[in-house]
Amino acid sequence: MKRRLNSKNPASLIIGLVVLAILAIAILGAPLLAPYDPVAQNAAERLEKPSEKHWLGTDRFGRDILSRTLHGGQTTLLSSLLALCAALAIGLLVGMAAGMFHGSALDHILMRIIDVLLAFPFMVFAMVIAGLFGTGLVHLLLAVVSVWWVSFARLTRSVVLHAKNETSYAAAKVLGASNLAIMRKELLPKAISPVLILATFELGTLILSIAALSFLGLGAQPPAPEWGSMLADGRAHFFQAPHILIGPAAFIVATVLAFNLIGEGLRDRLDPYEKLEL
Amino acid sequence: MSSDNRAEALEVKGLQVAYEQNGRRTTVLNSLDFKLGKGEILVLLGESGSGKSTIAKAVTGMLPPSARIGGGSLRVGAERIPDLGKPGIPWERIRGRGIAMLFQDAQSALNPVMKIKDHFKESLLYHGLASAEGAAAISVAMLERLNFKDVRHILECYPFQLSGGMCQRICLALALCLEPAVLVADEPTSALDTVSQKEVLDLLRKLQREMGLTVLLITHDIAVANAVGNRVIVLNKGVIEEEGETRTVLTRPGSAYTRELLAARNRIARPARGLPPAAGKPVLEIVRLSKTFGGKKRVLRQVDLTLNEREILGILGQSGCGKSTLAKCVAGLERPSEGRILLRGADIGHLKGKARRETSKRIQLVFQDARASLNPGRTALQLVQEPLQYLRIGGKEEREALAAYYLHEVGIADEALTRRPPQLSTGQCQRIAIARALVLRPDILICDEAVSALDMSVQAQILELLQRLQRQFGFSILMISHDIRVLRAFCHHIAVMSNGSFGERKQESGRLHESRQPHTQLLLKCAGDMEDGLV
Amino acid sequence: MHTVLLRKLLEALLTLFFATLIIFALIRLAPGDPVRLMLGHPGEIAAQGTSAYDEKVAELRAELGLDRNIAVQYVTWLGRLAQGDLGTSIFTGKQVGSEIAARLPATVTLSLSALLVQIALGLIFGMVAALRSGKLADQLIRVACVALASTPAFVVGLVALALFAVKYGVYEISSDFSAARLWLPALTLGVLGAPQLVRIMRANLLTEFGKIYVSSAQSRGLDRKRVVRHAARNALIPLVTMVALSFAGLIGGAVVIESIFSWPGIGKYALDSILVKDYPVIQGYALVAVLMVVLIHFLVDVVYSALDPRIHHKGEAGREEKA
Amino acid sequence: MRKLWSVVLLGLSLAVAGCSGGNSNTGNGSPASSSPAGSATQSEASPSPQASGAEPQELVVIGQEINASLDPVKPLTSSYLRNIGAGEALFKVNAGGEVEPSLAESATEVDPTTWEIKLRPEVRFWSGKAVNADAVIASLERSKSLDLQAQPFLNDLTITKLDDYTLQVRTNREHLPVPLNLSYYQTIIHNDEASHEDVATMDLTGMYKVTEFAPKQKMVLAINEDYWGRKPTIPTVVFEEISDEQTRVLSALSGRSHVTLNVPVSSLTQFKDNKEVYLSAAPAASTQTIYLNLSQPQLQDVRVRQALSWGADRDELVILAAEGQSTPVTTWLGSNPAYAAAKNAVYSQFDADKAAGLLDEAGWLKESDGIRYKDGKPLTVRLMTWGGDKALGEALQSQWTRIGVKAEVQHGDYSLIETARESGDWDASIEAWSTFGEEYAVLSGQYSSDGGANYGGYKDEETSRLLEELKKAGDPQSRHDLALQINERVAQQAPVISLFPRPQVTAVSGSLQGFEEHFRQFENVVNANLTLTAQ
Repeated sequence: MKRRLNSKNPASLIIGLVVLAILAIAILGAPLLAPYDPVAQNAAERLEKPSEKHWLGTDRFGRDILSRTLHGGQTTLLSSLLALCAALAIGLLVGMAAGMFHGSALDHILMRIIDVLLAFPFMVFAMVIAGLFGTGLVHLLLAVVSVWWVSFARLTRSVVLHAKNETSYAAAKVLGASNLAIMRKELLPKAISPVLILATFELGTLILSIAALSFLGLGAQPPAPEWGSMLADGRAHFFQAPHILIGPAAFIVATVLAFNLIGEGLRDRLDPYEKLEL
Repeated sequence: MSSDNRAEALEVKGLQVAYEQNGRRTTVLNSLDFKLGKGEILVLLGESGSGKSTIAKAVTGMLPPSARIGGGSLRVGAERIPDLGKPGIPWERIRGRGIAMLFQDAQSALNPVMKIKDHFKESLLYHGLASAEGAAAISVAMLERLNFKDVRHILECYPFQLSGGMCQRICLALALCLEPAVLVADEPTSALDTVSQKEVLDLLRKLQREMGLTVLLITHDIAVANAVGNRVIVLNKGVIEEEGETRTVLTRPGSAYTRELLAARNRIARPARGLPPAAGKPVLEIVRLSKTFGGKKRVLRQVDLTLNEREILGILGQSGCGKSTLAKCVAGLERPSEGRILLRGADIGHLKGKARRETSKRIQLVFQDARASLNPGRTALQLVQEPLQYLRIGGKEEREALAAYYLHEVGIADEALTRRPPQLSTGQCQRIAIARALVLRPDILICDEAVSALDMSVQAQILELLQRLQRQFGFSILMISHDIRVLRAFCHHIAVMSNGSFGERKQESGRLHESRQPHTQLLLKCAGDMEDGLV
Repeated sequence: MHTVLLRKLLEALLTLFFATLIIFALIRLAPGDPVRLMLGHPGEIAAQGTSAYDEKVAELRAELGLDRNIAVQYVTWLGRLAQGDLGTSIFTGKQVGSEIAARLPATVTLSLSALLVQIALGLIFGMVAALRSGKLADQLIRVACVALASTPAFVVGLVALALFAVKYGVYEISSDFSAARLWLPALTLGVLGAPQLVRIMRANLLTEFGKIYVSSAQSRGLDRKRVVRHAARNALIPLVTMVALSFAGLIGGAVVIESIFSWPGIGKYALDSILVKDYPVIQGYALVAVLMVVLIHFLVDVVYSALDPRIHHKGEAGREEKA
Repeated sequence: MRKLWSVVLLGLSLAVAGCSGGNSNTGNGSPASSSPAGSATQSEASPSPQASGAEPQELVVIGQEINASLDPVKPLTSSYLRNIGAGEALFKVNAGGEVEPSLAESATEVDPTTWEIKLRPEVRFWSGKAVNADAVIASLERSKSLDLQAQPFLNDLTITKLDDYTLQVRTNREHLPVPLNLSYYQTIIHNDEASHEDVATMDLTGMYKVTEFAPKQKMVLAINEDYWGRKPTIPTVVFEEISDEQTRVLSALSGRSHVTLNVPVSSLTQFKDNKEVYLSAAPAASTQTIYLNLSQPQLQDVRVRQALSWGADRDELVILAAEGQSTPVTTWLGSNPAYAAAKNAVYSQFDADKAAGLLDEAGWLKESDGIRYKDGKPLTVRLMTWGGDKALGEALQSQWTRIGVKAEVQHGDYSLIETARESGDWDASIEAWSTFGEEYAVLSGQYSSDGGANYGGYKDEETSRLLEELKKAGDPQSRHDLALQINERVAQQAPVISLFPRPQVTAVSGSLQGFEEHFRQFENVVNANLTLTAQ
């Protein structure tokens, strides 16, 4: 049986970047590429199957799904990537703090908060934030970030606990590095890659959660095109016009696949010594 | 395996192996031939990078995926493989019953979640050498044969509960249960301390006598070759420099390379003296220091030790005796449970935060795994400036100048200044680590097994470097090692530690043999036996 | 060993306390007043003149103790909780404890069976992906995992229902909690949750393949199947935490599947009560959810030390490293 | 390894089949069937799961929601008990809209403010207790005091006992339609002495007795053997809640449920080729209405409100938001069958130019960006929607934008609308109230200054004067004309904009005979002459 060491396979990184580039061009170029106005309703052409005129068909208001998917990409990707990075940052910080002061009161409190948030019905959070701050995509992202950082924190903490046993950590300490310096120079580089890979998988779930919460009023308000709410709205016509879902769903899959390939490729590139694969 | 009346147990012809790393292909072995006689222990002696472990992996089909086998034929017992490069070789038939293998890191060569007895049961049952009950009996017999005392208890243990030496002997037993034609052992004893090392090597000779065991032993340590090899092949960069009967090769070497190897080793044997220690002026005093982990494991027991100005003090002990923990406590990496550590009279044992970081200017530590202590992404110049940045000493240019100066002092060539650890040899990494430690002008430099992972020649260079720097900057050195030869040649005094305490006060390194401690005598005897026959 | 247990118990209580405090305050911040929502439900005819309406609201609020300040409400709730009384639902007037007790088995059985499906799929495809890593099978599994992880739960659920209930008529759509109706939601939830475990299993296996004990097993001439088994046993251990996490996720996250398959679990019940701000029910639900997670973490420790002797012997420190 | 591969293939095919099953033939224009894409669920005679040989004994009714408790005074509980045949009121409304006696035998109006109601002596509660005058009065008193929603019907009545089986009802208004008021489900007659918390102790009069109950999940009923009227033939009825729209549709298509309520309009095409299930689509007597907040500055000018009404293309809204399953209505009472004549009064048809003209007249001039401004401020309307009205909101937003209104849709949970109303920070919201019932009660609830549903704060002397007149109006004909006048006045003042009656679709299995369509879907679903034939 060939033992696959961590040898580099650039293929996944390159394919990932290529797919992402295509997506970026399609989405950022939406105003030029989109054949129709994403918001203009046209009752005559309701729920048309994919055809010459409408490559991905039309939705219940007769709007062109391809145009909406392209324009929607901007809102969805921008906002979910933003939310993800915020969650990533908080997760890394908390994870490192908890790992660094392992066993201390701070570590215990943080772990308890993480347990609570893990068990928490996310719906309640979303509801409260919708109520206090109002509906809309920004507030949904607030709700998402306030709960999403937990998985990143858990992972970072375990990476830090591993790193503390390694020589480089001891070396930095002996050389007089402060805790902050150790975090920045030793722990962060090690935690980044596994957390990045986890993030690529969380991206898909994040976009889907926007779809799941739209009935609460969170997420992009109509008529703005956004993948999550397009999926949610497509549900009503699921059997009559399944093509409504194919547009946004395909783009979501492509995006998550691209980030996933990049994540895997990066991990090989970033940390040749990296043994911890997640 | 039907035994073959012919003399050779193993024959390799025209072995050609190269490695391919992102595009670049480097040839390691170029058409190598050698034979291994039945009941013979053949030693493959060479420094790291000589290709010796590539040979071991090639003959057992365990080369990593990045290896490319250019060619070469293998005959072991009745199996004949014309071309090792072609896929579809029936390795499962050859491994175990034909060629068995021992690994360097014995503890991680056993499945961490399986009991020892299950390891035996699995192999024996799979190869049909015994029924379930029979397997237990065979394993007990084999372990007893390998000098294990309470075998019942050992069989019920998990690998992490046993010492490195014990694990290696268990791996040996595991291999022998399958009655292999050849045993390939890749650096089997270099991770063990002298006592366990001697035990394993004696065993190999005893099994050779009693069972006619054939061994291909790979090592970089001349003493090991001398202790156990019938025949020796000296390997250098994939080419056989010399081959012959052990005694002749190691005493009257034919090739220049072998002579160089032996000379490097002898350089360590002769004690080169540093500055005479300034008597009576202690720089570091350890008073009744104890350390227990998790409330149960007592690792240090009321340790007392003094280190004087400009003194090189060696701490000798087997693995697990607590010498590293002592080093960590002094360097501030561990907090002692009881007792005090006085640096020029001031207790630094329980300092915290800023104050503890200040002591970094006074005490520095160099690690065994030099490469792991350096960040792979930074150049040599940047690495040496790290401590200056951490403690905010001097401006940018001043730091660079200081770094360049010390790198030059430790013998790093100018063009290597901008190279990163992955492009540097282990020796160079250790030099950079030392430069980094000295840039703060510490009073004490602790070397925790700083040379034991290096090749013989490199070991000698680093030790000489340390002596020169010690003379030049006048700091004291606390040298921690399991290798009695290195300490005797390098230190003024040696203190011997066993399970957490020093039996007696430190002694002149020259008069160690006068010690009355049985443990010290045992260490001396083991080291001594390895030496006899060598000049 | 018992000091560890004691500490764990204390930690669990602390977590519970944290959770109940947060949920108690949070849901009162959410918009909408449960009493008004219950009474004000747009019925047939809008009552003229709202005086009677306001009296009724005030009367009900007093009856339910909602007019007292939060701290007092919290203390009384805790007091009653101590005697095992979770309070009564504002909407149905029934004991929250009995309502949850009636619905919890449905969710637990669904989550457990879904977990089994997840583990089975995770192991099989994780193993294949690791053994064939880099080859076509590995890439195919990766794309399938990513596609599944990015497909909304309701798509898989509705397609499964349309296929098995309508087209082949082998599945009965009703609101019963019965073994005959368990297999389809469990399979759907299992397939939806599998990608996570496949990814972890593949990564863990590849890490273990790189370890020395695997080569040592190989060097003993064992065949591929046994060598892989050596690696698999070690790769499973970190999987335990992952499985525990996904189980905790299932308890909370199965709402979509429960509503599509009208599975009378606690997820749907919680969602309804959240929409109408039925405070006692939401508090009861959150308490049970956190209790489940704490229980699962405890189980993970037990399973961990059983599976990995190092932790068993080294105690807590060992597990932290392996987390 | 073969075994492993077979398992893998099974797993993969399962996952793939799972994903593509539903939309396998999305290819455009699949030749075989002419129906649109969703034909994958085109079911031939799919065997219904309990195709038991004997006459099916169970009528399965599926609703979007079932009662959360058994006590008739708890909100909405009585409506579910009524439609499943468990509970009855003194009178009932037949499919044609006329009031018929039910528990009561007859009702005569003795003078403008008094009625006499004769009861049926043979009627018994399930517990056997006689349903005499005392019992009926006690039941109505309990409803009046505990059930807020019963009050509009009972507040104007004072009921006294003439003798054991006759009641005298005095009304505080002339010619109040007492039988109509006593036909509402909130006035369901129940034994006030019984505890209605539990299946065993609850006591009603209906043709079916409740045998099993799980709140908001499932209710099972059996024939009430000593029922006073004609006994039903189907032995058991199962009433289940399936809150997911698509699942309800699939349950109807799978043949399991005989009556499926609240079928979503967006799934109608799935039933097109299904021979077993037919649809009964009768728009409900309740109007989807936009309530405007008259305290908002931009909405105080009546011309702006009228422009919003003229600018709404109701035909397009019916197609986009109700899949064509309704007909436009321009005045609020239009959805009540008795007032169908007022369906397109005032705003006869969609007229964007008239809307534009009105807005210009009101000073809101269109600027280059297509939005109308008045002294610098844009004409904004924030439309709050909840539940299933998101599509309606989106369609309106697009239509109003075309006439220059900066329209926004805020879709969310109903509690958000309530909070916004309390704070006054809202422009418009969509709701649907029932238009059927006693004219004065219905209209005053909506448009009198203190009406419960008068969210926008509408105060208009003309409307209040007409309402007072209606209150005192004697004969039905003058009440009808006054109602029309009020309806027209309100449409003209446009505090609300009526759009179309809420679509109401029920799926009924072919194997069920005797199902009566009713314009109030949740009224009597179950009736005595329902029969089930074997599939």
